[in-house]
This record gives sequence, C-alpha cells and structure tokens, in this order.
Amino acid sequence: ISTGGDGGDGSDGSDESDGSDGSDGSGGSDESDDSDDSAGVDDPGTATLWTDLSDGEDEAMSTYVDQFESETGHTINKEEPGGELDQQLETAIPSGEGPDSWVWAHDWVGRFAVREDPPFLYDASDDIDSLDAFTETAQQAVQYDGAVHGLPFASETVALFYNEDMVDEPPETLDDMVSVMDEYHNPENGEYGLSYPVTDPYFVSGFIQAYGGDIFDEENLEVTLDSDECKQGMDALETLFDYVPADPGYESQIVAFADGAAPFAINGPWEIANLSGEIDNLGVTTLPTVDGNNPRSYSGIQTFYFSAMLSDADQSTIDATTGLAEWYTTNEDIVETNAAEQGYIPVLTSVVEDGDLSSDVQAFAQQVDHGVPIPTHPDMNDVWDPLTNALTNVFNGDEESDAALDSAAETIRENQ
Amino acid sequence: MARVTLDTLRKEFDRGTIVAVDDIDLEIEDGEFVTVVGPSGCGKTTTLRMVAGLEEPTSGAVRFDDEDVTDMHAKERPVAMVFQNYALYPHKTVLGNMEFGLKMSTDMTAEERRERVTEMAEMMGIADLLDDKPDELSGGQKQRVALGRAIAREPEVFLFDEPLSNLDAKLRTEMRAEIQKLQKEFGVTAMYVTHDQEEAMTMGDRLAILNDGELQQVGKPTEVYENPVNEFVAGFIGSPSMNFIDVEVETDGSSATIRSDDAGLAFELSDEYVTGHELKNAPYTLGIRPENIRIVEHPTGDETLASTVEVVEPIGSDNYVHLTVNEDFLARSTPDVLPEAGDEVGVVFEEADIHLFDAETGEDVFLTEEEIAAAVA
Amino acid sequence: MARVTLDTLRKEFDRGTIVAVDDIDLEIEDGEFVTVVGPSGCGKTTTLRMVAGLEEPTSGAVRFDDEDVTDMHAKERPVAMVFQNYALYPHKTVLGNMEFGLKMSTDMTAEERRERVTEMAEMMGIADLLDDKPDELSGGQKQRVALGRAIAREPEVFLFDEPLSNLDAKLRTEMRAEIQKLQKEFGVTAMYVTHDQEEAMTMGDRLAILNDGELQQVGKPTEVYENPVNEFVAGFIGSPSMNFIDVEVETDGSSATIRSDDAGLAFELSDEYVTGHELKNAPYTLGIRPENIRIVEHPTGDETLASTVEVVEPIGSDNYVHLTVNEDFLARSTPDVLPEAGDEVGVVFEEADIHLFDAETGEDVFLTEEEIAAAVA
Amino acid sequence: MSALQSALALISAKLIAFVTAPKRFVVSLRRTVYDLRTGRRTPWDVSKSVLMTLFGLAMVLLLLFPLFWIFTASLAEGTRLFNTSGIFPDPSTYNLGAYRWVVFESDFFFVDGDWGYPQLVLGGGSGLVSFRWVGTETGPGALFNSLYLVSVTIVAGFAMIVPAAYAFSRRSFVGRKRILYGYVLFTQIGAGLSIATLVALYSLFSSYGLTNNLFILGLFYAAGAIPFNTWLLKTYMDNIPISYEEAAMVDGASFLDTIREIIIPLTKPGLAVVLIFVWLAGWNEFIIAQTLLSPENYPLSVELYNLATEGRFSTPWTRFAAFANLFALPVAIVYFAAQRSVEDGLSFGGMEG
Amino acid sequence: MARLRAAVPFSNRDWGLLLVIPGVILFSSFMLYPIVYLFYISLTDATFAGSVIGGGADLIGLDNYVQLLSDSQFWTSMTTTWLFVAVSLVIKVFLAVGIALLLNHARVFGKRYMRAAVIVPLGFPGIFTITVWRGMFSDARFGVFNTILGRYNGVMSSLSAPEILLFDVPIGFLSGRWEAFFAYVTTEVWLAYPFMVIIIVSALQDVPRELHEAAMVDGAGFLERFRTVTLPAIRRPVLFASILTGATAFQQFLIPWVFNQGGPARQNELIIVYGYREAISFNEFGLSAAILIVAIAVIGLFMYAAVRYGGLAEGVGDE
Ligand SMILES: Nc1ncnc2c1ncn2[C@@H]1O[C@H](COP(=O)(O)OP(=O)(O)OP(=O)(O)O)[C@@H](O)[C@H]1O
Ligand SMILES: Nc1ncnc2c1ncn2[C@@H]1O[C@H](COP(=O)(O)OP(=O)(O)OP(=O)(O)O)[C@@H](O)[C@H]1O
Ligand SMILES: [Mg+2]
Ligand SMILES: [Mg+2]
Repeated sequence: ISTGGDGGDGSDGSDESDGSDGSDGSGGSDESDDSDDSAGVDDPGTATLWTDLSDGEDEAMSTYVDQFESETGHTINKEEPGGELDQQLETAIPSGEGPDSWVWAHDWVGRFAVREDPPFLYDASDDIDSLDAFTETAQQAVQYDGAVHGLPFASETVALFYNEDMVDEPPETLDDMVSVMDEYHNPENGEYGLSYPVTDPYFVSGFIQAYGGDIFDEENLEVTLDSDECKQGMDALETLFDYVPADPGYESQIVAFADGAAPFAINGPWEIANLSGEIDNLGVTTLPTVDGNNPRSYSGIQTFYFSAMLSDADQSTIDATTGLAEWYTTNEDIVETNAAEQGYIPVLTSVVEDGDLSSDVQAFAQQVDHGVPIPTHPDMNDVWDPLTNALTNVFNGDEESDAALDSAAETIRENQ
Repeated sequence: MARVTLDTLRKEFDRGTIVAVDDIDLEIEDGEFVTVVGPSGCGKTTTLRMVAGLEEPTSGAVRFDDEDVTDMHAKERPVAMVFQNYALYPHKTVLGNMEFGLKMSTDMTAEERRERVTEMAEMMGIADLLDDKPDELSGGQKQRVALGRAIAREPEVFLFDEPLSNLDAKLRTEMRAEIQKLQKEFGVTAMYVTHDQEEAMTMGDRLAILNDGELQQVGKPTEVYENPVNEFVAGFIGSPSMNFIDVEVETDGSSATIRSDDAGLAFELSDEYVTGHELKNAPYTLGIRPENIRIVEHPTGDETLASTVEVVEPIGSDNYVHLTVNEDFLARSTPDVLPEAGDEVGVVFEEADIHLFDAETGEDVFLTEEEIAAAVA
Repeated sequence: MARVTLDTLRKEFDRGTIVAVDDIDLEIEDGEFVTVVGPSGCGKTTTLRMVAGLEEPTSGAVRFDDEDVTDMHAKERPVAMVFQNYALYPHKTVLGNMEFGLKMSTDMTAEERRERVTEMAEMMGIADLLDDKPDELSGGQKQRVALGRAIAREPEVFLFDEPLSNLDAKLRTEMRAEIQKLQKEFGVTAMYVTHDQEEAMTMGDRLAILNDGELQQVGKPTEVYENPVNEFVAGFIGSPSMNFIDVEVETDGSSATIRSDDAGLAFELSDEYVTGHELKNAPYTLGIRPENIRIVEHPTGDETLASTVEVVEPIGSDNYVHLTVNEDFLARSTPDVLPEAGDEVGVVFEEADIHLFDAETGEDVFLTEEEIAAAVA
Repeated sequence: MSALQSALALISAKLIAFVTAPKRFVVSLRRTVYDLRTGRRTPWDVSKSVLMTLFGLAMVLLLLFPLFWIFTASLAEGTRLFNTSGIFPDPSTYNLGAYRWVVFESDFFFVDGDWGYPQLVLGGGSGLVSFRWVGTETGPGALFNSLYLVSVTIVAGFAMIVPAAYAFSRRSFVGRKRILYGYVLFTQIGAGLSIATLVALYSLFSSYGLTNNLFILGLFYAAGAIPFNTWLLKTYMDNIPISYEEAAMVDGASFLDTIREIIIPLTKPGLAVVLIFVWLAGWNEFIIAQTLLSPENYPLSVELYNLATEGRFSTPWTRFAAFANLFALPVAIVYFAAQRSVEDGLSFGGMEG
Repeated sequence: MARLRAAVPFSNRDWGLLLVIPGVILFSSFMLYPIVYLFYISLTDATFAGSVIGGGADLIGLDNYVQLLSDSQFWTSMTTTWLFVAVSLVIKVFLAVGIALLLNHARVFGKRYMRAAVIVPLGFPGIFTITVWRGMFSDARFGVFNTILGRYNGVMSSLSAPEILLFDVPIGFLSGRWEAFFAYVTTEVWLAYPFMVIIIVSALQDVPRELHEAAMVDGAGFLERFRTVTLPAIRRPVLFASILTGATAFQQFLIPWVFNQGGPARQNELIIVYGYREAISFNEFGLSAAILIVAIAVIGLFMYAAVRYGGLAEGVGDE
C-alpha cells in the first residue's frame, strides 16, 4: 500500500472519477502507441488498480506505476484490498465501488465475462490496438467471445526445481527422476524425494494432461477428465505421490525442498526468489517427459483486467487505465526486467523471440510452451473442487485413481 | 422536628390482590419515638417505605407537619432511613458513606462535609474507622456507621427498619441505648420498625401494633401491655406470651362464672366485674400472663386450678414452669419455686390480672368503648 | 451413646499467631446435653469442628468413649452436625437430604431408607414436605429438616452450631423444645454451641463457658448462674447482666467492710463471710444481679445505698430501673415499682446475693478452692 | 477518564504483584521447609501439594503450548512455519527481525512503518484545535483505525448496553420480558451470522452509501454485542441489592447521582467483563471489515488476515506470528490482569435462584 | 389519578423502555434486517453475490429449499455439524471441569496465576490461533503432532513397549475424515475451554464450604461430595456455558475452512462452510442463502429450547 488516503479519518468515501469532463473519445489510443516520448497527456485521468501481489512483485509494480504517473500525469490509485481478491470483486463491482482495473491470472476472464446483470468486465477492443504484440496464447487468454477484457504481461506455470548439490544432472524423463528420488526418499529420517502440492489441480495438470487428454475440452465445452489419456496421466502422477511428504499442503511440501531435505520440487516462478536464498545451487528445468510426452501443465497468463467500472467512467479514466496497461505490457524494458527479477515469463512476442532471458526463466518459458493456458470458460470453475477432492482421495489411498476421475467428472457434469 | 401524619394510608400490591397496608391512620408527634411491631408480613416495612417515599401509596396521604408529601420524591423528603442490612455503600469508605447524604442534599464543600462527619464520628466512637471500607467493619461498627450516615444529614424524620436484627444480644442492648440517646439528643421524630418484643417495649414513647396491614393498637408500652385491646395484641406483646384458655361464661346478670372443663377451671367473678361489663352466656378466651400466675407447690385445694408440672426451665433469674393446663401454658416463678416435672401443683391468679376476650371478635370485653377507641388513635 | 472427651485440645491458626482453642479439657457424659457459650470469636465453632473432624487439632486429643478419634476423618466419625445456616443440599429434596447420611454410611436399601426417613419426618411434622426442595421451605421448616437429617443417621454424637440463630424469637422457643425433646428421646450425646443466653441456660444439662479459647466454667446452668467462678462468667451469664461496682475491702481479720466512695457504699460483711474466706485490704469488684436489687421508693436512709433513677424501662412483666450508681447499673423490679426518672431512691441488697471478685484475677473470692476446681472439671 | 486511570492502576498493581510473585514463592518455600523440619507438616502432606501444583503447571503449559510454539516461530529466520528437523526452530537463529518488520515496515503503526508524531494545530480543521501527523509521509496505520473502530464500538456499545441492562434489572415496563427473551435467543446467533449475512450486509451498507465507514462499522459491532452483553450485565446487576439505591435516594441523591455514585461503581466487575467482550467484538473481527472497508481504513485484524493470505500459496509465518503477537498482546495483558474481575463478572451463581 | 394512570397502556412507569429501545433499534437494524434480507435472497435464483446486489435475481419461491432438502450433501453437513457440536461439547465440559477443579484446589500453589494464564487464549484472534493449529496438525512427518508422536514412539519402543501403544506416524490429521474431524474438535475445544473454565471457577467459588462439610459429616467421601455438592452447584453454569459454546460451535466456520475447507472431499463441511462454499465456489447464492437460513433457524430453535427447557433465561420473568 503506497498511496492511501490520509488514513485516520475514514468518514469520506473514496472519490471516484473527478476528472473534468473534457472531450471524450479524443482517441487516447494513438497516444499510447508512442508513450515513451510523450511527457503527459492533455486530459489526465484517475483510475483505481487492485492488486494482490507478493512483496517483491508489489514493490516493482509500485515503481512502475509511479513512473507511469510522472510520465503521463494520470493518477493511479493502486490498492491492495487483501483477502481473496475475487470475493472482494464479487461484492464491490455490483455495488459500483470496484476498481477500474485489477491484476490477476487470466483464468477469471470467462467467469466474469459472462456476468450480465450487472456486468463485471469492460470490452476494451476499441481502446486497445496493441493486442497483436502478444503471443497467440496470450491473446486468446484475455479475450472472451471476441471481446478484449484485459492485457497480458506474463505467464506462469510450474516447472521442476532441483538441488544441484543432490542431483548431478537434471532428469529428462520421469524414470530418471524417480531413480534419483529413490536414492533420497526416506521419510523416517526426514528425507523425501520430492516437494509437490499434489492435490492442487493447477500443479498436477501437467502430468494428467501429458498423454494429450484435456481436463476440460474448451472447444467442445466438455469435461474429459475421465478420458483414457487423462487416466494414463494420472497413473504417471501417482508414481510421484509416493515421494512427497504426507501433507500435500503447499507449505508442508515446499519446506522439504527448502530445507534441503528433498532433491526436487515442482513449483512456480514465484518461489525462485525465496528458494535461491535457501538453496545454494538451485536449478530449474522443464517437467520430465512421461513416455516421451511433455507434461502439458496449465499456465496462467498474468493480466491487467478492465473492469465494468469503466463502462460508466469518464474517458480520461479509461485512458488512464488502458494507458497504464498498454504501457506496462508492451514496454520491453519492463518485461525484460520483470523476467530477470521476478521470474515473469514474457508474453510479448518481441521479447519472447529475441529476448535475453535467464536460464531459469527460459526453463519456465519452455514449460509454458509445452503447456496449455487454463481454460477461461466459466464452466471451468466447476472443475477445481471435484478434481481437488479426487486427487485428495487418491493421495490418501481412499480411492482408485480411475474411479476417482470418473466420479469427479460425473460430479462436474452434474454441477454444470 | 416534624409531625408525621399517616392519613388512611393504603398500599396494595399485585393489582389489589395483596393489601399490605390497610388504611392506616397514625400521627407521630414532633420529636416522638414510635415503634412499630407486628408479625412478619404485616406491612411494617411497607408503611415505613411509604413514609420514606420509596413506595407510592395506593391511596391516602403522608404529611410532614402540614405539608402533604405523598407525591414528593424520596430524595426531596427530609427523612433518613436505617436499613436492616445497613445498606452501606460497599465501595465507599466510612467517610464516603457518611458524607454522601450531605454531598447530595447540601452545598457544603468537601472540607465542611469532612468536618461535620468527623465530628459525628467522634460522637459515635467511630472516628478511627473513617477510612475503612464497610467490609472491614464488624456488625456493630457497621450499625454505627449506618446510624451516623442517617444522622449526619440532620433529617427531620428518622426511619428504622429492624436496624438491630442482625446483631447479637449484647450489642443489640448497647445499640438500643445509643439510638435512643441520639434520637433524644437531636429531637428527631422517629419511626422504628422491629419484631423484637423488648425493643418495641423499651424504646418507644409509643408503640404501634400492626397485624395483617391493619393498625391494632397505639399507646404507651405499659398501657398496651396492661390493656391490650384484643387477643392478638395480648398474645403478641409480652414474652413469654400470655396464656390463653378457652372458657365458657355462665352468667345470670348479677353473678358470673368463668368455666373451663378441660382445664378444671371455675372462676367466680366479683360483682364489680360483672356489673361493669356486658357478659353473655357465650364462649370467651381467658388470658393470663405468666408472671401473674402463682405456683403453689403443695396445693391445698383452694387454688384457682390444679395442674401438673410438665417441665421446669430455670433461666437463672426466674424459672419457667410449663403446666399441663393446656398446650404451652407457662408460669413464670421466682428461682426458689422449683417443682419437679410431674409434680401436682396448684395454680393461683387474681381477678385483676385476667383478660377476657370475645371468642369471635377477639376484643377485650373488660375494656370500655372509649378505651378501645383511644387505643388506635 | 458415646462419652466425648476433649483432652487438652488446642487449635492454633496462622502458624500459632491465633490461638483459637487453648488446651481445653472437657468430658461429656453419654447422653448428656452440653451447651457451649461464649462471646464471638472465643473458639466455640472451632472446638465443635474439631469434634466433628472438620478441623485438625494442633495438639490434644478427642476421644469417643475410649477410642481416640483425633486422626479419624470426619466422614468416619459417628457424629451429626447441624449448621448455623442449615447447609441443606439445595438440589436435593427433603427426602434426599435426610436420607443422604444413611446412604453414605449404611447399607440400607432405598426402600428401608425411605421408610426410616418417613418415620423421622412424621415425628418432626415435616412428612408433607418430603418432596419439596429446600428453597421452598420456611426458616423453621429448613431447621427441622436439618435436624431430621442429623437425627436420621442415628449418630452417637450430635453437634449443633448456633442452629437457631437465623430464626425469629417465637420459632426459636419452639425449636428449642423440639431439639431437647429429640435429644432426650434418642439419648444422643449432644454439644450445642450458642451465644444466646436463654438457650444456653434452658437447654443444657450442663453449660460450658468459653472465653478467648479458654474454658472458664462448666456446670449446671443454675449452678453457674448462682456461683460464677469469675467476673467474666458472672457478667456473661444472665440477662440483663450482673452489675459491677469497683470496691475496696477494709478488713482487720475479724470484720470486713466493702466500701465504694463513688457509689456511696459501705457494706459490713457478717462474721460468717469474713471467717469463711480470705479477704485482704485490697480493691475488689462487687457483683450483684439486677433481680436481687430491691428499690425503695421512699428511702429511709437504712438502705444499702442511695441513688438516683436515670430512666425506667417498663418491659411489661418487669421494670428495668437504671440507676446512677455507676454506668449501666440496672435493677429489675416488679411492674408496680415505678419511680420517675430523677427520683431519689434507696437500693437494698442482701449479703447472700453479692459476689466479690478479685480485682486482678477476677476470681470469685467467696468460692472455695474446691468449688473453683470443680467448676472446670 | 477516571475509569481509564483506575484500569491502568489495576493493571500496574497486577503486574507488580506478578513481578513480586517469585519473592513470595521463596518465602512460602522457606516456610514449608521450616514446617517440615519442625514437623508441623508431614512430608506426605507437602509432596501432595507439590504434586498437585506440578500437575496444574503441566496442564497450563500444555494448554498454552500452541501459543508458545508460534512465539518461537516468530523469532525464527525466514518465512516458513515448519522445519523438517524438529518442532522448534533452531534457537541459534532466533532474532527479532519479524518484530522489527512489523514495527518499521508493516502498516501496523504507520503505513509502511513510516513513523510520525501528532502535532496540535491551532485553529485548523473544524474545531479550535485539531491535530495532524507530522514526520510521516504515508500517515497513521492500521492500529489507529483499529483504535478508532474499537472506540466507536465501546462508546456506542456502552451507551446502549448499560442503560438497557439497568432498565431490565430494575424497572418493569411493557415488553420487558419479551425483549429480554429475544435478546437471550439472539445471544449466540450473532457469532456465525457475519458470514451468513455478509452479502446481505454489504448490499445494505452500500445501498445507504455506508461502506468504507469506520464509524458505521463500529456501530455494527456494537449492535452485534448488544444482546449477550446486555443480558450479562443485567444478570450481574440483579445480584446488587436494591437497598443501596434506596439508601442513596433517601440520602437525597437524584437518579443520575445514584447511577454515577452507586450503580456504576458497584457494577465494575460486570462492566469490566462487558468492556473486554465489546472490545474483542470490534478488535478481532475481520471478515466484514474487509468486505466493507477500503485498504486505507483497514484495521489490524484485516491486516493480520491479509498477512496470512499474502503469499500466493503460503503465509509469511514469522511476520504473521510477530504481527499477531503484537496485536493480541494488549488484550492478553488485560485478560491476565483482569482475571479476578472476569471471574466475578462472569459469575452466574446468582442465577441459581 | 392512579386509576387513570393504570388505564393508559404506557404509563410513566414504563420509562425503562426508553433505555432499552435504542439498543433494540440498533440491534434490529444491523442484525435482524440482514437476516430478513438473506431470507429474501433464499427465495430467489441469485447465482453470485453481484446478482443480489445488482438486482439481477428473480423470485422463485421455495425451490431452493426443496433442492436443499434433496441434496445429500446438506444432510451430511447437518449430521457432521451436530456430531461436531456434541463431541466437542462433551470434551469441553470434561476438560473445563477438570481444569477448573484443579485450578481451584487448595493444594495448588499459585492457582490465581495459572487461572489468569489459562484464559489468555481468549484474547488471541481466532484466525490466528486456528491457522496455528492448522500448522500443528500437519499431516507431514515433521508436523508438530506427528513429530511428537514420533518421539513418543521412539521412547516407547526403546522401552520395548507393545506395538499397540505405538502410533502409526505420520497420521494424516487433515486427510482422513475422522482424523480431520478429530482435529476440528481438538481446536474447537481449545478455543472454547477458557470461557467455560472462568464460568465454572466462579461457580465453584460460590459453593458454601458448609455444604462440603455437611457432606463430610454425613459420611460422604471425595467422589460422593463431588457428586452431591460440587456437581449440582456447577450444573447450571456448565449448562449455561455449554449452550453458549455449543451454539458457537454450530456456527464454526474458520476451523474447517482454514484446516482443509471442510475436507477431505467435502466430508467435514460444517453447515456454514457448506453454505459459504455453495455461494463462493458454485455460485449458487440463492441456495446458499437457503442453507444459511436453515442454519439460523436451527440455531434459533436450539436457543429457544435452551431458553425454554434449560432455564437459560431464568430471572427474565417479572419478579
Ligand atoms: N413489592 C411487593 N410486591 C408484592 N407484594 C409485596 C411487595 N412488598 C411487600 N409485599 C407484601 O406485602 C405484605 C407486607 O410486607 P412487608 O414487607 O411490609 O411486611 P413486614 O411487616 O415488613 O414483614 P417482615 O417483618 O417480614 O419484614 C407482605 O404480604 C408482602 O408479601
Ligand atoms: N480458618 C481460620 N483461619 C484463621 N483464623 C481462624 C480461622 N477460623 C477461626 N479463626 C479464628 O479463631 C478464633 C475462634 O473462631 P471461632 O469461629 O471458633 O469463634 P466462635 O466462638 O465460633 O465465634 P462466633 O460466635 O462469632 O461464631 C477467632 O479469632 C477466629 O478469627
Ligand atoms: Mg420488613
Ligand atoms: Mg461460630
């Protein structure tokens, strides 16, 4: 939180659009193209941005927002509402107190795009002209039904961390990995093969989908979790179940690797900073192949969302919002710095193609290539819980993996 | 300092189902000390609370001198009250307790109040205790503080609700004297509720006896003791209490005999009594006080009646001799009369000492109409 | 059913700073009723609790018959105790309360217990209440239940700690008789603590007087009343209490005069008294009971001394005449002696009635050594 | 004000008593030894006491174990809760970094830990004197929001609870029984209600434009605290003999005098308990606060919750624990010091009839 | 005059009502109104919070309730919740009575301080303590309880104790249905015991000593005295505290939510979690409202029964 109101007296509500109503539709779009050389705009607007980032990310974001403000004269109220961001949005937007924009992975696009009464998202296709600058997957991720609801700036997925002191060579295949894990796994002595929150679908999607099966077939809007391919993938995943600490919770898992008690961890780029502080020689590589197939892990695309608040807002506010998003997502410097410092995997085509990325980020980027974006369709929302339950049951040995997937798929279909 | 008048004062509770005080008329002279007695639940406390203003009368009026204070709030009445459980404010020191009334009802400065209270406390011998909290005090000390608190305000009317009932016998006697002394000293009108015989008899200038919310008799203690207007008063006043015998009167207009076959009694009344009062051939209750009974250890047959000794209780200064005349028939004799249980003895009493109560109304038939009328005035 | 012996029983509290009971020796015969009196804090309750086993003696022993029970736990002693505030189990019915002791200490079936309790309750007139809870009962009823509970167990020793002090006067007299009756009927040894004069005098076969943890005198009530061994007992027993006058004795061995200049007293002792006792030329305290004082309304100058009437309290059966002899000098006279306050009157008392206490030790000098020794045996 | 003073006096007295406890312990230890030597107490008797005390101590330690554990965690290095080598973190790594963070970097006292100090301004703002924060660029932090919130809750709560409890205990009026019955029914419905009615509440607040308003939120907490505390205080007042009030009345005290001089002082333990409960109602709640407020108005409870969910998947444990410890410390101290009052005030023995 | 006054329904005797009214109004507007509103939502087809606030929901009558009653998850949830309430209550009562007796015992030195310490947990925010307990119950071998059990096993086996006394570590406290249930109960007990202890201690201190002594003289041993004197004296306060904490336990949300969101596999979804999840995860706001209304109704009935038959509101009646 860097810019609060003047705390203490909380009696007056936050003032929203107080920009003077100047000429609207004055094509703010052409300006954002060459933002680097324009020092300020004629019609500075005020916009609210909600974020829920980790400490380091947040600091960087604040710096960029400040930079944007001083370059353009727009005012951005960057707030951190805390708690569950989506729950905050659920109540704030309908009552007209939501932000103009927020930052989150793209997987809410579908869920919010279908909201009608009241709408949650703003279609910015008329205000944006830089969409082509992003990779194909990223472009897809921020659109729903032809409407553009945000701009992407990074992708993320899970890859394989390894402790170079324990692993001579990063494993190429699952079998390689298993043999290394066998070497270390000895829970009685507090040693494990792997740190991996194995009941979280996001983390395990790669293996389940390794054989080409989709958890959710977005084209046909069908749940195909119980397909043979998925079941095969699930079997592969199950071999990993034996090598993780008994508590599948995220914190219990990661600590095993962080304490040097496990040679591997499967986790996301957000842990790079922490882990490199704890593990002297940290390596990252793509997930090992399964029967020659690359695990197709779900990837999230970090996105600037455009909220429905913009529909009724002044043009200047829209300009400020979209301006910030375009400036931030298309600025190669920012993207490259973020890649280096935050482990953000670029989605800006120019950087992806000839950027100079660190090996860690490279590994994640590669894994993103192998993976698929999380489907944005709202039906996807019904998938997570049943799948989590199924994974939990299998992990606890309460259910056979095939049966678990079958019943999960059935539950999901019932709920839809 | 004020004459207190209760004018057909009445208090009903629970929408009239309980009549706690039943149209009482009573006048207490300026500076007079009136004790109010009666059995439990007879309405003593309620009466007192109406005078204090803590209870609103259902009808009737309370007057101080000639001012009608019936609708005046308690805090404005010039009364002080001493409660049975003292009601000392537990969070205030003795000083705080005693000066509270002054603080509330006068404009005195803290300095002046302290001075006045200290003076008061010295008079009552509790000057050392001024900084103590009530729960550090003994019963007697608490009682003194409660008194001091009441006096400190210099009220015009003093109300006491069984203030000594929580003290032991010795202390009770002491405090009794103290209260009387103070009341006389300050000349305050006082109304004192008790159910203790001795207090009632010894403390008051006059004694008011209540029963069932109704005023039975008002008068000087000795008067009441000697001439109770009815059986209730006769039985209530005096300890040990008056003996009663159910009797029949046989009269032919010129002579009359009081007869009880159960008790073996046949008592011929003298002419004086027969002519002075209207006696009918009807059942009556005969009353005789224990101290008016003489025990004849070796009966000659001339006694009023003959009886058997049930038990003898020596209480040092006297002996209580329980007789089989009827249940609870008691004679009080000097310590030297000491019959054994089971002894046949004679019982003697004088005509002048007996009371005869109408079996129905309970009224003493030996009293004149005027005497009865005067009794409740 | 058991002889109770207290053998130099001692109890200290707070590491010896408080000596609550100071080496008491007392023997209570089988079936005897002993009342224990004394001022507040003198150790009555503590003594009783040691007999019950609720308090562990610091030294000394308690014996039932010849068995030493000093180290026996309360629950094993064959005693029953009646507490001042009854201590009825509030959640149990009267039946439950009364049968509890039986349940705990006998093998009786519920049936048998019920029978026994019902029988008991009928005897005590509380058979109707068996299914009520204690808080539905009046004070007197509670007291009866507490008694019934104690009796139901058929204990060998009965202990009472001021069981009647929460009742009003009338009820107290009634319950007193009841307790005595029951005790005699069951022949249980009883120890009864009270601070009520009258109870102490009338109830006990013997009376034990405690002061400051020390046993002062034990004896039949009348004996104690008539021959108190010391000033404390003399002042404590009797109500209104004995009058004391500070006097000097002037003796030459063959004759003796008791003299008090303040009171205007000069009393020549007869030879009998002079020779029978060892009198010194020293200060003494003279004691005389109020009822042994005769008031002469028209003094002739032959009286023992002359005085002025301070106030007269008529209590109906008697008059209390306060005299100015010294503070709190009281004569009890018959109702017909009714001097006015301020009257000069004569005061007469007999040699046989006076007590003379050593000013230092407080012992009655008219008693023989043996009498004194016997008094605390 | 005087209430605050006496509360402070009480707390300091308790703390002094607590600090001097070891001395008293030594004294009684010596006495015991003396008693043993002189045979006043048997060894068996003493050892029974010692065993019972040890048992009690063990029980207390067991019950407080979670708090102890998390306290050690707050001293650890890094952010992780677990370590694979044992229950407690390596003592050699203990440091106060997390507390330093809470004080100087978090929003606990000042936003971003940027400390300032209040300065009086003459003639500023609406009144004659107002104050502003100097020396800080970001302004006061969550603590001040919390304090403001709790003050509103306490003031409003007391204004509603105390008179109502008095009326219930001392007066008879139409509907008394009914309302009291309703209150008793609702004592416990409030607890889980906040989640149940979250959305309903939000729409209620937002339709009146009352979201992001600390004052209104304070009132809301007070409302939730009313039934239970009114009932509690009423029960307490029932046990105060009415004759004190009558005595005061006869002494010439007006109604307000009586309240001030008699009722309030006599009800102190009850008021203390109600104070603690009302305080906690405003101090600990975070779900509704988070939904209704904007970040600049977040009280400590919300900040604490946000800290717990700060990481994408994990909690920065050392900071979380340090924050929570500082957050709960005042309450814990008050609880500790007011134990006697709490026991007195929560005594429902009077209900026994 | 007096008669006139008696005839008017609101006389000046009733000014006490004026002292009560503000509280009633404040309470109703903030607490009752939302319940009514929630009831309204339960009659609509609202899908997510926004559709309620934005007004995009239509009335559909009692459909949500019908759907609810035919949902097996509802019945699982209801049963689990009651089981949770009952089991935790029994343990709470035993534990709290035990602690209270111990910390009120004459032989315990420094019991005042212990009592003060023991109630300190009341001052910590639930979200914090519950999160901590979540950590302690980690399934991992290095979770606190598993570590302790592991050490216990170590000690026991070094004493060559029989197998049956050993634990099969690591225990999956959060992954098994009953293990998780046990973890919930433990935490709930820990959260609620201080309140009970205070109340019981106060009650114990009000027991007149004479009653114990009377029982002793009557020949009752320790256990009988406990049964006849102590127990009846604390019965009412315990009942009272049980009702209050029982009602709170019924509405427990944070424990299951923080521990494992009512898992594993929705088996331990207490009723509020169930309602919350329907709204949040499944966007069934109308249904969720129906669930919560049912929960409120149940707790209302529970309180009513408590007031009615537990004599909770005794003393409410006019004197
Ligand atoms: N507030 C009340 N409501 C209903 N009835 C009452 C009330 N106060 C007193 N009474 C009834 O009025 C009658 C007289 O009560 P009061 O207290 O005046 O008696 P009392 O003579 O003082 O008795 P005691 O000697 O026991 O104090 C009793 O029957 C009592 O039950
Ligand atoms: N548990 C105790 N601790 C310390 N002192 C005590 C204790 N119990 C009694 N005492 C002291 O022992 C002395 C005797 O007390 P006890 O209760 O036996 O007196 P009592 O004769 O029964 O008095 P009362 O007539 O007031 O009942 C008193 O000074 C009392 O203060
Ligand atoms: Mg009365
Ligand atoms: Mg005693």
